[in-house]
Amino acid sequence: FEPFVVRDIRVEGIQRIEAGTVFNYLPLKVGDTVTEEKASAAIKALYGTGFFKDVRLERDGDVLVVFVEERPAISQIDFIGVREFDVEQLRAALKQVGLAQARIFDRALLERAEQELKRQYLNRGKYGVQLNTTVTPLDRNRVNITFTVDEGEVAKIRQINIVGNAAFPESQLLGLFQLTTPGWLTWYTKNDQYSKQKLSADLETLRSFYLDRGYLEFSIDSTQVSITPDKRDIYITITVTEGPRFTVSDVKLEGDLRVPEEELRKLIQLKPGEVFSRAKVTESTKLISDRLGDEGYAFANVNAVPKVDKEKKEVAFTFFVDPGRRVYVRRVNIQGNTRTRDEVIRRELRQLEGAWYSARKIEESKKRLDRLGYFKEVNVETPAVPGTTDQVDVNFTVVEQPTGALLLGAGFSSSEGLVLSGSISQNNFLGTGNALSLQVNSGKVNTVYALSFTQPYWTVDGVSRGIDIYKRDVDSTSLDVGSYKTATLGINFRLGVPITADDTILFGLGAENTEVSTFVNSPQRFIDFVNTFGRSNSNFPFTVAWQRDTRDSAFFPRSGRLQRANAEISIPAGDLKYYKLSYQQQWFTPLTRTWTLLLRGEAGYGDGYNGKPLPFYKNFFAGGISTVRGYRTGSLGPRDVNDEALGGNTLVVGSVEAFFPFPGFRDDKTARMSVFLDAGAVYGDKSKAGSEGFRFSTGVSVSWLSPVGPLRLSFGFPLNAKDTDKKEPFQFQLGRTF
Amino acid sequence: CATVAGWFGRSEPAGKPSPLPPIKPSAQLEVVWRADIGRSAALQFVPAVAGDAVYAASADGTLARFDATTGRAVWRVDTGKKLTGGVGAGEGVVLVGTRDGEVLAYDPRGQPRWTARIGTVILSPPQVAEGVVVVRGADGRVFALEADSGKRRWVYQRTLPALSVRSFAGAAVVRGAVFAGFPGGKLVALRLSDGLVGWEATVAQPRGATELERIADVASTPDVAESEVCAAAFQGRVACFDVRNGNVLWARNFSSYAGLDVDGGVLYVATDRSEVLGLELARGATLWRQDKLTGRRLSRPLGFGPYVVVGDFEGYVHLLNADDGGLAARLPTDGSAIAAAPVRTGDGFLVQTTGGSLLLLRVR
Amino acid sequence: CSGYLGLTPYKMDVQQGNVVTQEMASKLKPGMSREQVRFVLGTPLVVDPFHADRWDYVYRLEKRGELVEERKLTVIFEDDRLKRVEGDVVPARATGE
Amino acid sequence: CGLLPTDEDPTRDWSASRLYSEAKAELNDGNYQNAIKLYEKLEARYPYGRYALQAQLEIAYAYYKDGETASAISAADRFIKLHPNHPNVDYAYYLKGLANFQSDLGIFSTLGGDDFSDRDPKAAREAFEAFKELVTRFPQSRYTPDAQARMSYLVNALASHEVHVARYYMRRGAFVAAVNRAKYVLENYPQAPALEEALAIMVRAYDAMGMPKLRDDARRVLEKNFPNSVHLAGGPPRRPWWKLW
Repeated sequence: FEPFVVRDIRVEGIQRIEAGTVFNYLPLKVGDTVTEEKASAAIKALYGTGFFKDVRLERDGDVLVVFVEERPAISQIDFIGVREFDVEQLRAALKQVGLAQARIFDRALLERAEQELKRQYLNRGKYGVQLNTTVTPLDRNRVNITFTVDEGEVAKIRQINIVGNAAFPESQLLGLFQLTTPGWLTWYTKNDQYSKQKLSADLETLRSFYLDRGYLEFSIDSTQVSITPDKRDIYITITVTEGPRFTVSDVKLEGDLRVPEEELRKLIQLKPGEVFSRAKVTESTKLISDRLGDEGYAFANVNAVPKVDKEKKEVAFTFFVDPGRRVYVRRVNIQGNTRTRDEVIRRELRQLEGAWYSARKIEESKKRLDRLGYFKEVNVETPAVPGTTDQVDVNFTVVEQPTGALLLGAGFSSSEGLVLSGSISQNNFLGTGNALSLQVNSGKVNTVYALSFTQPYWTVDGVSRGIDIYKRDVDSTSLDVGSYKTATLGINFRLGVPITADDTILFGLGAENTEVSTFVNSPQRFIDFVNTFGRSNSNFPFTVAWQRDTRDSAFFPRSGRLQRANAEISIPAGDLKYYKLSYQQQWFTPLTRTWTLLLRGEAGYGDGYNGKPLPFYKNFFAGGISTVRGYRTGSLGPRDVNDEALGGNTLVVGSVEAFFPFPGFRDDKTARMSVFLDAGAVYGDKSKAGSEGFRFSTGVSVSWLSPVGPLRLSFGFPLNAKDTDKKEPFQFQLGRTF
Repeated sequence: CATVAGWFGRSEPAGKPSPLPPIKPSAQLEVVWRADIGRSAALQFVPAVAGDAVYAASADGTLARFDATTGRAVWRVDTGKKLTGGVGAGEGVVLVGTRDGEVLAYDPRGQPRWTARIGTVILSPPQVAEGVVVVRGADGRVFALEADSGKRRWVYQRTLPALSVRSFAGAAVVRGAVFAGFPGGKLVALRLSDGLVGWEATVAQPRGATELERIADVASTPDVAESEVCAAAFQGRVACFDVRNGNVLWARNFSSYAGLDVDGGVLYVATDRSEVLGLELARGATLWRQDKLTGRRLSRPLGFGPYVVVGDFEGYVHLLNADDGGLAARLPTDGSAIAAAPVRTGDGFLVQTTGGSLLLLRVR
Repeated sequence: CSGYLGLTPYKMDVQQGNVVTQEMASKLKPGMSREQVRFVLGTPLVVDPFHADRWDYVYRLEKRGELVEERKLTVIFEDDRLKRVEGDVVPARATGE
Repeated sequence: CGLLPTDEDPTRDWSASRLYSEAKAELNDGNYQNAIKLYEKLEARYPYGRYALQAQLEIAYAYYKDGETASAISAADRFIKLHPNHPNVDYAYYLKGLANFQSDLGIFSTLGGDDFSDRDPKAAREAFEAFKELVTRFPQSRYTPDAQARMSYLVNALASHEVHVARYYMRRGAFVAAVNRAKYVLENYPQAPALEEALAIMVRAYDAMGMPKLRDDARRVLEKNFPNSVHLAGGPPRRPWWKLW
C-alpha cells in the first residue's frame, strides 16, 4: 500500500447516512497524500462514529474509495414474559444505554443490556430466570430485538441460622434483620427474597448491635448462602464469635481543640465505667466535628483511638482532634427557582458569603427554606472551590411546587340564587414571597368580599406587615330557619417582629362595624345581642401573639414544634367588650425512618368585660377536619332550639396522629397517610343541650400536595357520639394545612 | 401471561416428574422389618450400621438403636437438641450433629459420652475411624476430633464462593485418608492422622456470568474404590482420579447433585435430571442409561451385587439390573421422599424416608 | 435601632472576612511569595480588582445588629514578594461565636 | 393473554409521506405529544430518505414547543451528530439555545414585570453557551442576528442577577459578600450596563468597612466610566411605600 495523492474521494454502501456526513468525520481530504497510518486512522475515525459495521479503504487509480456497511437501525424492541419489571421502565433504561427505536443497533450494547437485565433479576431474588434475546433482520437494513424471559420461581429464604451466639437468643438477633422467612406481609415487602445488599445491611446491623453493647471484639467469621438444586429455597448461615464484654476505663481529649475543652468534653457520650458502645463513640466524634464545623472548620477530623486491655476487659479512648484549616464560603448559588425570586430564598439563608463555613447555619437555612412551603424539595451541597484549600461554594437546589389554591365556582341554588364564588390564594405571589388572597362569594344568603395581603419581609430582618379588608353579609330571611340579617365591614392591620431566630411577636389592630337586623322569628341569641349591643356596633380588636416555629418543613414536618399563644382584646372605645385567649401547638417527632408522630393541642377561653357578654359570633367552635374529625364543622358544644351549633366560650382540643408514607409511594414526597385519635370539647351556655362534653374520634387521613393546592381528606369515625351529634365521616380541606 | 400455577406459590418443579413406568418385575423386594424414627423435615438423615446394631436419628432430636436382624428398638434417647446431621457409628461411639454446630457422642448403650462445639451447622453424618471422628461443617470445613474425648485435633478450611448449593455432603474416610469435595468444584485428599493435604484435584470449573451460573459444587460424598476415587459436581462433571496422587483418570460432562456409588468396576450415578447411568470405572465409558425415572428427584444410588438400588421423591424404592439398567423391581414405602442413599447391611439394605420410616429390605 | 412597639427585632449575626490570629501573623516574613503568605494566612476574601499588589484580611462580627469586633490586616506585595504588613491583629485565640 | 384487548395500531401500514404529513399537521395544530409519537414511528419504520431527516429536526422543535427542555436539547444534539454539515443544522444549534432560554413563569408572571435576572442563572448560562456555539460556527446563519441579540440580553440578565444579590448583601450588612459579587460583575460582564451599580456598591461597601483608599479608587473608576451616574449624587430614589412588589 504505497502512499498516493488523493484526487477524489468516493463513498460506497451508504443508505441512511449521507456522503457529507462521512466526509465530515473522515480525517482525509482531497489533495492529501494517503499513507498507511493515515488510512488506519481514517478507518478508526469512521468506526468511532458508531454508524458503521464495516469500513474498508481501497484505491481506484488515485481516487480513494471508502466502502462502508452501515449498522442496521432498530425498528422495534419487544419484551415477552417480563412480569417483575414495568416494560416502559425497561425501555427507558435501554434508551439510556443507546438501545431504542430508530437508534443504530450495536451488538456490544445488546450484550451489556442482557447482562444488566440478568443482574437486576438476581437482585430481585429471581435466581431461576432464563433470558435470551433474538435479533431478527428486516428489510431496509433494520432489525427487531426481542427479549424473551422465563422469570421462573422466586428463590425464597427458607431459614436464617446464626451460630455462636450466646449472649442474645437467635430470635432476638433475627428480629433486627430486614431479611426474614416468608410471613404475612412479605408478599409486599419482598423481604423473604434474598438480596446481597439487604444481607450486608443486616450483617452491619448485627455488628452494630453487638458493638453498641460492649462486645468490642465481636466478629462475623463467615456467612454462607446456599440455594437448593431446584433454585427455590435459600439457606443463610452466619457464624459469629462474640468475644468478651468491655467496659470503658478512661476518656481523654487531645489535639488542637480550637474550642474550650470543657465544652467539647460535655459532648462526649462515653463515660468511664460504662459498658463500651460504638454508637456512643461515633456519636461523640460526630458531635465534636459538628461543633468544630460551626467554627468554620469544615474539614475537621476527629478520631477515637482505643487502647484495649484484654485481661481486665477494659478499653481507654483518646479523642484526637485535628481541626484542619478554617474554611470560608466564597459564593452561595441558588438553582431551580424558575418562579421564586432569588432574594426571597437568599433572605432565609443564615450562611452568608464571605463568612466562615458553619454546618449548623447551613442546616438551619435548609430547614427555613423547607418551612416556607414554596418548595417540594430543597438540597444543598458544599463543593470545594477549585484551586483553594480553604474555600467552598454552597449550592442550594430547590424544586418549586405550586403555592396557590385556585377555587372558582358558579352555582345556582333555590335559596341563594346565582352564586359566583371564588377564592384565590397565592403564598408566593409572583415569586415575591408575599402572600395575597382574594375571596368572592356573591350568594343572596352569604355575600363575602375579602382581601388579605402579607409581606413577610417588610424589612430585611423579617419584620412582616399585612392588611385584611373584608365585607361579610348574611341574609337568612329566605331560609325557613330563624331569619336574621347581619352586615359586617372590617379592616385589620398586622405586624410581626422576630425576637429570636425562631420566635416572633405578632400585633394586630382592626376596626369592624356590624349591622344586625332581627325579625319576630329570629334566633334568641340574635335578639339578646341586639338588646345588649344595639343594631349597629363597632369593635376595635387588638391582638398580640407569640409564635415559635422549629418545624423542619411546612407540609410534611418530621420534627420540630409550632406553638402560638394569642390574645384578642376589644378596645373599650368600641361597643363590644370582650377578650379571647387561645393557645395552639403541634409537636412532631420521628418514630422510625418513615413514621412520624404528631401531638396536637388547642385551648381557648373568652369572656366579655365591664358586664358585657362575649358576642355569640366570637364563640369558639370545634368539630371538623382541623379540630375533631368525624364531626361536622363547628357542631360540638351546645345547640339552639333550631339545632344550630352555638359554640362556646371555652374550647379544649387534643389529637395524637401517626404519619407514614402512602403505601406504594415509598419515597414520594408529595403524599402522606396517617391514623389519628382526636378529642375535643366546647363549653358554653350550660342551659342548652347539644353535644356538650368531650367527643372522641379515630380514623385515617391522607394529605396530598395536589397541583391545585395542599389537599387533606379524612375518614373519621366518632367513638362516643350521641344521636344528637352531627356525624360527618368524610371531610376534606383544600388550602393551608395548619 | 402469568400461568395460574405461578400465582399460587409452588409451581411445577423444573422438570416434570415422569409417571411410574410399567414394569415386568424380574426380582422380588421384600420388607424384612420396618420401624419408626420421626420426621427429618428438609434434611437428610442416614442410618448407621455397627455390628448387629442399627442407629438412626431424626430432626426432632431422637436417636435410637435397633436390632439389625429383628428391627426391635433396643433404646431410644431424646438428645434435647435440634439435630441436623447423623448418624455416624463405630469404634464404640455413636455420633450426631446439631443445628448449633455441636457434635454429640453417645456410647452403644445410649449414654452421652462427650459434646464438642465446631461453630458451624452440621448437615452430614460424622464418620469415625482409627480413633478419629471426621465431621463436615455446612460451610465446607473438615474437623477431626479425638473419638474418646471430642478434643479437636485439626481442621481444614477453604474460602467459600459467594453462593453455593445447599449440600449434605460428608467426607469419605478410607484407609487412613479423608476425601472431601468442596463448593467451587475442588476434591481434596487429607491425611487422617494430622490433616496434612495429600493432593487437590479439580472436579469441575465454575463458568458463567452470574453467581448462580458459576456454581459447580461437589455436593455429594466422594466414593473410593481400589485405586480410584470418584466425585460428582452439581452443574459440573463426574470424574475419577488416581487415589494416590489425584491425577484425573477421566471426566464426563454429567451434572449430579445426588451423587455416585462405585461397586465392582462400575460407577452408578443419578444425574440432576434423575437419569441413572452405569459408567465403566476404568475409562468412564457409558455402559447403560436408564431414563424412564427422569424428574422423580432420585436419591444417590447403591451398587448391590447384580442390582442397583435408588429411592425417589414419592418413597418408591427402585431396583435396577446392574448390567443393563433395566427396571427389575419396585416397592412403595410411606409415600414420603427418600432423600438419603440406601445403606448396605448384611445381605439387605436399609432405607430411611423423610416421613420417618426405617426399613430393612432384601432381594429374593 | 428603632423598635416596633418597644421591641427590637432580632437581627441575624453577620460575620464577614478572614480570622487572622497573632500566631499566624507572627509567621509572616518579608520576601515571602504569594503562595507562602496564602499558606500562612489562608486565602484572602478581599482582593481589590484595582490593587493587584495588595491583599486585605478584613474581619467583622456583628451581633444582634451591633459591631462587636472589627480588624483589618493589609498585606502589600512588590513584584510578588511580601513587602510590608499594615493593620491590627487579634489576640492569640480567635473568639468563636 | 387474549383477555386484554390489545389496541390495534391505526398507523401500522402508513407510508412514510403519510406519517410525515400527519405529524406535521399535529405539530401545526399544537398537539405536540401526538406529533412526537408520529415522528418517532416515522423514524423507526423508514429510517432513510428525506422524511426521516426532517423528522429528526422537527421532533426537536416539537419537544421545545411542548416545554420539554431536556428532550429538545438531546434531540437537537442527535441531529447535529448525525448530520454535522446538513444545510439547516444551524437551526438545531439555535433550538438548543431557545430551549434553555424559554423560562416558564407562572400565569401571574406577566403582571409582575419579572425579568430573567432574578431567577435561576444556570438556565441562562446554558442558553448563552448554545447561542455562542451557533454564532461562532455559523456567522452567516439567518438565526445568528437573533441569537446575538438574545446573548446580550442574557449577559445583562446574568450581570444584573449579581447586582441584585450584591444589593441584598449590602442591606444585610455583609459588605465582603457585596464587594465580591460586584467584583464578579467587573471580571465577567465588563460591558454590561449593570456594571455602573456594581461599582457604586463597591464604593459604598468599602466605605462601610472603613477602607478609604479602596473606596476612593473604586469611586474614581466609577466617575471615569459613568461620569453622570445617578449613584454619584445620592443613589437611586427609594422605592415608594405603596409599591407592594
